[in-house]
Amino acid sequence: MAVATRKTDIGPPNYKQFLPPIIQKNYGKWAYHEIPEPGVMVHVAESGDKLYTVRAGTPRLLAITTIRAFADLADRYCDGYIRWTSRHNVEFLLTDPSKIPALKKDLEELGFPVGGTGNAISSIVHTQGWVHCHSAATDASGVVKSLMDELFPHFVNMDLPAKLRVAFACCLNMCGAVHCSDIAVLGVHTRAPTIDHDELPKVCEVPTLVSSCPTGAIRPATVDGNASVEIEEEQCMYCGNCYTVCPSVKINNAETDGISIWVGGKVSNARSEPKFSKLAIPYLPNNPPRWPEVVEAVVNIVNVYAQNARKHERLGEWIDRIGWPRFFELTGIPFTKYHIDDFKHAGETYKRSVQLKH
Amino acid sequence: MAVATRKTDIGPPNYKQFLPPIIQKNYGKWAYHEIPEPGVMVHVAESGDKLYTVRAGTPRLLAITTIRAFADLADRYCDGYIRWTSRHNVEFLLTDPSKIPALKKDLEELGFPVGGTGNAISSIVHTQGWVHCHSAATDASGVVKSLMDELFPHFVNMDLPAKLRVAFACCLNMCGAVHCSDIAVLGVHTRAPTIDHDELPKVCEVPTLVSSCPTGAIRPATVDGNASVEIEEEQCMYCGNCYTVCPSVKINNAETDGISIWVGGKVSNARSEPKFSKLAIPYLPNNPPRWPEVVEAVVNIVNVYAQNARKHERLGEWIDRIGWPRFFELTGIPFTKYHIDDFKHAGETYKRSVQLKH
Amino acid sequence: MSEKNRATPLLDELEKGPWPSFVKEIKKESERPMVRDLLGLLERSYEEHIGHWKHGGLVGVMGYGGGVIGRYSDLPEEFPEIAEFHTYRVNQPSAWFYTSDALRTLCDIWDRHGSGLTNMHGSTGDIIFLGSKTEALEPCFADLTEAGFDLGGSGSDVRTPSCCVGPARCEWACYDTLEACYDITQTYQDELHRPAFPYKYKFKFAGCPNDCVASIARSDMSVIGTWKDNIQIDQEQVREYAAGGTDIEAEICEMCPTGCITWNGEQLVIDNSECVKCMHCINVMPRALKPGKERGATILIGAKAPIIGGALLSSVFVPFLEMEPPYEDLKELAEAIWDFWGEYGKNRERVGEFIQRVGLGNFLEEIGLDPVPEMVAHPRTNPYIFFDEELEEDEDE
Amino acid sequence: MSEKNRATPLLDELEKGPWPSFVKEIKKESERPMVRDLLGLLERSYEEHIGHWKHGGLVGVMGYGGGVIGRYSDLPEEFPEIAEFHTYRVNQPSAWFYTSDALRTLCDIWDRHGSGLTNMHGSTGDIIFLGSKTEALEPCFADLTEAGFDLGGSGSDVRTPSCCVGPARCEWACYDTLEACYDITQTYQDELHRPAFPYKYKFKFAGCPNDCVASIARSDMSVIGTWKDNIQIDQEQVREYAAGGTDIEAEICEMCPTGCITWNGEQLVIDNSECVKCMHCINVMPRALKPGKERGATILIGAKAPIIGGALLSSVFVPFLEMEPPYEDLKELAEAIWDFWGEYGKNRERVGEFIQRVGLGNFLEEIGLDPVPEMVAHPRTNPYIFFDEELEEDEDE
Ligand code: SRM
Ligand code: SRM
Ligand code: SRM
Ligand code: SRM
Ligand code: SF4
Ligand code: SF4
Ligand code: SF4
Ligand code: SF4
Ligand code: SF4
Ligand code: SF4
Ligand code: SF4
Ligand code: SF4
Repeated sequence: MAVATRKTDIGPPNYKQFLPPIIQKNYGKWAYHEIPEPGVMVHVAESGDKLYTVRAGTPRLLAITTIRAFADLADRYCDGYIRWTSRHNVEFLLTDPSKIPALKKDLEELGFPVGGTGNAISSIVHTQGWVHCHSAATDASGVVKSLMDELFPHFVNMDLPAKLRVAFACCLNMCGAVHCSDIAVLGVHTRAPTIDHDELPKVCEVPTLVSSCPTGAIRPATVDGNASVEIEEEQCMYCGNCYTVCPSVKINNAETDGISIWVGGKVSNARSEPKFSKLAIPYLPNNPPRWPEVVEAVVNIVNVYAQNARKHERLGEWIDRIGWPRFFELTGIPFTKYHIDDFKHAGETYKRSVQLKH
Repeated sequence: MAVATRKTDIGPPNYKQFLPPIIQKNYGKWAYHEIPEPGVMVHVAESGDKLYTVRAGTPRLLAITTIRAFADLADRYCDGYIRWTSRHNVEFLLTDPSKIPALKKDLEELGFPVGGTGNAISSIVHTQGWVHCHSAATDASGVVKSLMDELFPHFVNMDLPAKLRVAFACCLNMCGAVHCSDIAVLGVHTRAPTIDHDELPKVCEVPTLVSSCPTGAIRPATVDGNASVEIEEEQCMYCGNCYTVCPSVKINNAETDGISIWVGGKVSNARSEPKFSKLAIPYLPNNPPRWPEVVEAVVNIVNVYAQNARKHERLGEWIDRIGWPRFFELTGIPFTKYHIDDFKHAGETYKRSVQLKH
Repeated sequence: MSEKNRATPLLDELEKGPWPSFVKEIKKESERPMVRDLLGLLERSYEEHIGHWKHGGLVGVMGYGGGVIGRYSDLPEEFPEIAEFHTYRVNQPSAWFYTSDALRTLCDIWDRHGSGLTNMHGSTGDIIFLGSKTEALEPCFADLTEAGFDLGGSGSDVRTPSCCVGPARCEWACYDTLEACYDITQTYQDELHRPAFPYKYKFKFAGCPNDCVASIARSDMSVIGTWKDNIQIDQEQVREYAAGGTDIEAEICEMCPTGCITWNGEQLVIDNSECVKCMHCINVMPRALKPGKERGATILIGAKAPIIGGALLSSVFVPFLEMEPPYEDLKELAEAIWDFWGEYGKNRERVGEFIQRVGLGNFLEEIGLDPVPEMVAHPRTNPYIFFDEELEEDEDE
Repeated sequence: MSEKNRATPLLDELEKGPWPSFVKEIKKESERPMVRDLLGLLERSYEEHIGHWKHGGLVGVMGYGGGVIGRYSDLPEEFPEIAEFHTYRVNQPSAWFYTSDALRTLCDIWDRHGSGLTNMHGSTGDIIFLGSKTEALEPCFADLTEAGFDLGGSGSDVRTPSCCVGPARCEWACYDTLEACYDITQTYQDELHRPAFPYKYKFKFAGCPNDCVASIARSDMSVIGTWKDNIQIDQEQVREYAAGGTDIEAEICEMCPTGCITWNGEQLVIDNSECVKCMHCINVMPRALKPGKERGATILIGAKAPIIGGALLSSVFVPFLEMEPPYEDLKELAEAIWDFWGEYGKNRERVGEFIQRVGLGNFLEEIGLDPVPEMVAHPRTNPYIFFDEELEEDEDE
């Protein structure tokens, strides 16, 4: 095999070469779209041309075997044109609607469900978890799989009041848009790290470690004659930054790591302004392989929302209308002191009016 | 004259002895009220009894001569029963409506206008100013008098979209509810204090002085051999706390003290939740005896509001509806960097959506 | 100085115009040398654009720590009569009701001992006697208390409580504001007169959510009337408002913050489960609508002016409390707060700031109040939760 | 380890159920020893409830500072094949369009050099090649670049920009998101590959306020399409929606955030001067309504996840900017920001946090942008204004 010529700073390939001819022709000249059935969209151009999109869910973690199979399907149905969405669904771009049923069948046989459009639950944006990340308080793919198995009907149907975006992140870094999702599932460490004082002096630099802590909880200390550190537990909020710079400071904890649930965030500017997700459940245990407590909690929230919200009302908009007291009442989730903000701008979240429902 | 017997901790006299018989009878049993004309209210009891109130504006600073005159009027028209309101208007409590015209005439002859009810501008809640307070950046009574002379038609009529509460405070301590008023007029110091280094060591304690500064801008320093202090001007936000504990640190400044204007606050829970006032004009000069720039600015805001707001819409509610960009446009007030918050929770005030009118 | 007629051309400008003039008021008492000096000093401020007062040291009456504000002129030579010019804060009767006799008694006392100038009233609610020499403080106090009046608060104590006119004249009062204000004032005479707190603590009592004493903006403990059950509707009267020109759809239905009112031209229907007791509909149609019958108050804590951390509005502590004498629940709450804040509050730290520093969740735990969602506008958005050791057990219950 | 078939009973549970299984995906590549070790390690995590990875030291390709995330197992003896298990971030084409050929090229390269496992795509938008040994990094990079692909960002650099499908398939795109994303990516290749900033800097391009790339939540510079003129209405189509069952009053008029739409059963009237371009009405009736014709974008700055000061959404910097190649205004703004933040930003301080620290007003002054009221939700409420020396002059203009 010839040695490849190494180049730098060439950037990604120009997208234009990947656009199907119908898109090249109608670029920027689309008139409207419709969603004839779940997972299938038709975009109609001003020219009258029609582009059909078939969207399928994926676990995001894809084997090249699967990607090659997708490539084959693209060749078979869409002259090789394919794309992914911002929520890692795969989309096949067709011009001939008669091919849609066969494509759907092939996809479903391969194990990839068609859906995720309109007022559905689309794929869960998520992160690495135990598959690849060092700070993960839980696994990502396993929780997502467990959730989507139960939420599946909402992926292949469009029966919710509005779009419902679920996101997952395995630690407070929140890779993704967990902080602005209708329902966010977030791995949390709940205890200060433990320190391996024997190993630490050998593998870490104390000053770097001390300065890695955002709350100043880490102080140099001599332990058994070795230069090590100690952690002021009262000051630690379990962010794991210290573990990132020093593997001897262990944030991961099999007993106490777990999962929190957040609700009511959104990103779009439609109707209401973008919103952060707010804490619904501070802690649920890590219970692989199926995380039943987490799945049950999320399904419950989805169901209560689905039964109570008005058409077009996102989860956070529904809660804003009914008020948080009623959200807790309807879902049966207990309200605790953990729900009350005590961080920097905490005072801004207190209820400063008597507009209450009694 | 006999020497009075000194008592302590007796508290105020019991209010019951001051309630007119019609109130004692119908206490807690009022059915409804009406405002037949500006400054006159009738409260109808479930029993059918009618209590008439005539409200008159005062400058709040009252000579005992005036109070005695009010007492005489009370005797003449209301069996001696009289009260003040939470905005220092005086109220005469009548049972016989036929006496109202005469009372009004007497009041107006004494120089006290009847009004302040309903959708009016009531008296300006205000503070001490140069009449009595050491931290005042401007006078209180003079500014209020200058304003009310111009806003007068809105006191004696009820021609505004809603109540419009104007408040005044002479320094950042904001004695009153300036921070939650439709229009707030606030005296501001705009420079760090100057220090009388000769006098300071004689009259002040340096440690007390240093610890009085909320921003830590004051540090001990030796000046010309004397133990004094220096002020880090970049850290000072002109609160005047230091002057309160040490008269040698002079916050008052004839050249640079002035007045700022704030708008859109409210206290009631009606329709919208209570709101803080927001900065409209950061600085206007101190221009006694009539403060024409301040009067003009306030009258302009009142006029623009009166012309544009919907019925029942408080000033802040109107702005919330039209948006701040349009408020600045309609009033012609320039928007500057001073309007952008840079204090503790500043980030919470940035516009974090694309919901904009273009 | 103190000559009879120092010219005050700038102040004289402020005798003109339709609004009653404070300059005229001051001049009404200008037979007193003290008041002539005040006019002189004030004219000077108008000329120079600067105040001429200094903050006082400790002045007051024996046995009390509060009630008098010491004030000194910085031009004592020129204006000797007001070298000392303190104010008395005299505790007003509930809702500022007086008889002409009571007023005359007050005037007579102030005539004997001070400047003859007052503020009716100070922003906290007191009767302000404006301008007294140090030597006059004690005799004036003796006269006042003999006449049945006492001083209000100042310094780090309970401040003079105040209340709206409430049931005395208002059809919307959801509890007896005058009685509650009086009872609390009497119960806490010691706390009011002898500063022992980290900072001031203000009570204000408003009979309904209109909050006519601005309690939510200006008091550490805001007691605001409200109700639990349905708004009382007189449909006949609603129709009369409609007939009389009220645009019920635009003025009522569309302005209801929760949109829970409908009107079909005949009947006004309120979905009371959605109503947030804002008062708007009731305010617009007082003859037709009334608060419900199951009445009480919402207790909120922590309002203050901006110094130093920024202004605060009070926030909900008890969503609904019945307000019957002797107001035991309210007093228990106040005292629990004082205990904790008294011990851990910093000097000059208002309770609203203290709560933010220690965290509302922790604060509630310390004073023994259960967290409820009504206390927050929304739950936290940041993930910085400090978990207790016993977390898992908590969740298991 | 690395034996062919270590039992994975816990993971096997996750092969069941209707949703596609990541375990099945991993197993598809399990002829590779690396992947067998991954399965083993992951099963171990499932047994023990704990992860087994450590953060990497500096690994990467020559001349680049970003694009590779170093990762090491903490059980290297047991799972030697994944003792090193780095990820490549390969810069995706705009809007994730591919041809089957391009996909096969990528698969072939990853087949040769790594685990055969990918993420399509990472949360920032990259093609993620998941699991590579250190020795494979350089040859893989050579293959990738020869095939026309390059690495994306990591560390304190410009991160891989991404964009919504925009004009390629969406009728609402107010500017060309794909071209803007491509142009910016190409212009800033150096900034993308060689970390020189205080921290990461992300660009995201959304064609309209629906923001289908979550740019307002996840990018330091959010470019969100919008328009200035009137929403285009096809009344005929509105009537068809109404006939087809859309409740225009409830679903459109009442849900418009500014209430600026009226419908009389025949005509839909929008008061465009009040419209805040939220997209709702257009979203509900795509055949009837369209954004206006005078199109551009709002530029917002500063979104980020919560570490450390709490999450931020981007905030408005330029209310309306025309978005035509070569995007000079946008680049000028980005570069002015980088200059100031680059000089004064602290290590690991995102630009959104930096702005809050120095104050938005000061920040604007430094980068030479005039303050406009669109930048704030509301003006300040606190009185702590730091006045410049030249205040009076300012006010006089
Ligand atoms: C394909 C994709 C863009 C891309 O470049 O990949 C896309 C495509 C479309 N979006 Fe989106 N959106 C896509 C992610 C998003 C996101 C980002 C996200 O989810 O992380 C958002 C913001 C979500 C949020 O607010 O939290 C988003 C908020 C919207 C909205 C606003 C929904 C709302 O009412 O708040 C619309 C309008 C609508 O659907 O009515 C919309 C509408 C659309 C339309 C109808 C636009 C069009 O005319 O083509 C497209 C089909 C929507 C559908 O799936 O029903 N799209 N859309 C993304 C598909 C993700 C997926 O696979 O599920
Ligand atoms: C007398 C007084 C209470 C007292 O104990 O002294 C009082 C008395 C009444 N208030 Fe008030 N309010 C009084 C201060 C206030 C305040 C406090 C303040 O201004 O500092 C507020 C809060 C203002 C704010 O939100 O910033 C206040 C907010 C209201 C409201 C709500 C207005 C709104 O729409 O936001 C109403 C309802 C209404 O008028 O429709 C109201 C209604 C009333 C009614 C109609 C109640 C009644 O049925 O008797 C009384 C006559 C109102 C009028 O003047 O038109 N009262 N009212 C106070 C008179 C002040 C004055 O002399 O002008
Ligand atoms: C007299 C009065 C203003 C008036 O003209 O009505 C007043 C006057 C002073 N206030 Fe006040 N405050 C007065 C009501 C208020 C109010 C309104 C209220 O109580 O409803 C507030 C806002 C609410 C609050 O408590 O936050 C208020 C917030 C302040 C503050 C800021 C406190 C804070 O926590 O932010 C200070 C500064 C301080 O305490 O050092 C202050 C300090 C002062 C001092 C004692 C100045 C000082 O530092 O020595 C003033 C004495 C002036 C003088 O020459 O007599 N005054 N002060 C009011 C008391 C009269 C009365 O007893 O009825
Ligand atoms: C791979 C990816 C998650 C994924 O599975 O998709 C990821 C993975 C990591 N992120 Fe992230 N982030 C990824 C997108 C994001 C996003 C979303 C985005 O870019 O749209 C965010 C939130 C937006 C933002 O930038 O704030 C994000 C916020 C963070 C943060 C918090 C930054 C902050 O300012 O709050 C960290 C912590 C840090 O930088 O040290 C972080 C750090 C990390 C590190 C490098 C952990 C570390 O400290 O070493 C993770 C490496 C995991 C691994 O094993 O490979 N990651 N990270 C995403 C990048 C893939 C790609 O290039 O396409
Ligand atoms: S969220 Fe945390 S644990 Fe998960 S991939 Fe990002 S940095 Fe790693
Ligand atoms: S987990 Fe975070 S807060 Fe705790 S010690 Fe480590 S760096 Fe500090
Ligand atoms: S506002 Fe300031 S200057 Fe005015 S009375 Fe209060 S403390 Fe004194
Ligand atoms: S005015 Fe306030 S901030 Fe300035 S030095 Fe004095 S105490 Fe400090
Ligand atoms: S607060 Fe309510 S009860 Fe009290 S006077 Fe005002 S309207 Fe009446
Ligand atoms: S009180 Fe307010 S919330 Fe309740 S029905 Fe009336 S207007 Fe609506
Ligand atoms: S952001 Fe707007 S333009 Fe882009 S895909 Fe979504 S709806 Fe279309
Ligand atoms: S885009 Fe939004 S704000 Fe504008 S008219 Fe439509 S719904 Fe109303």
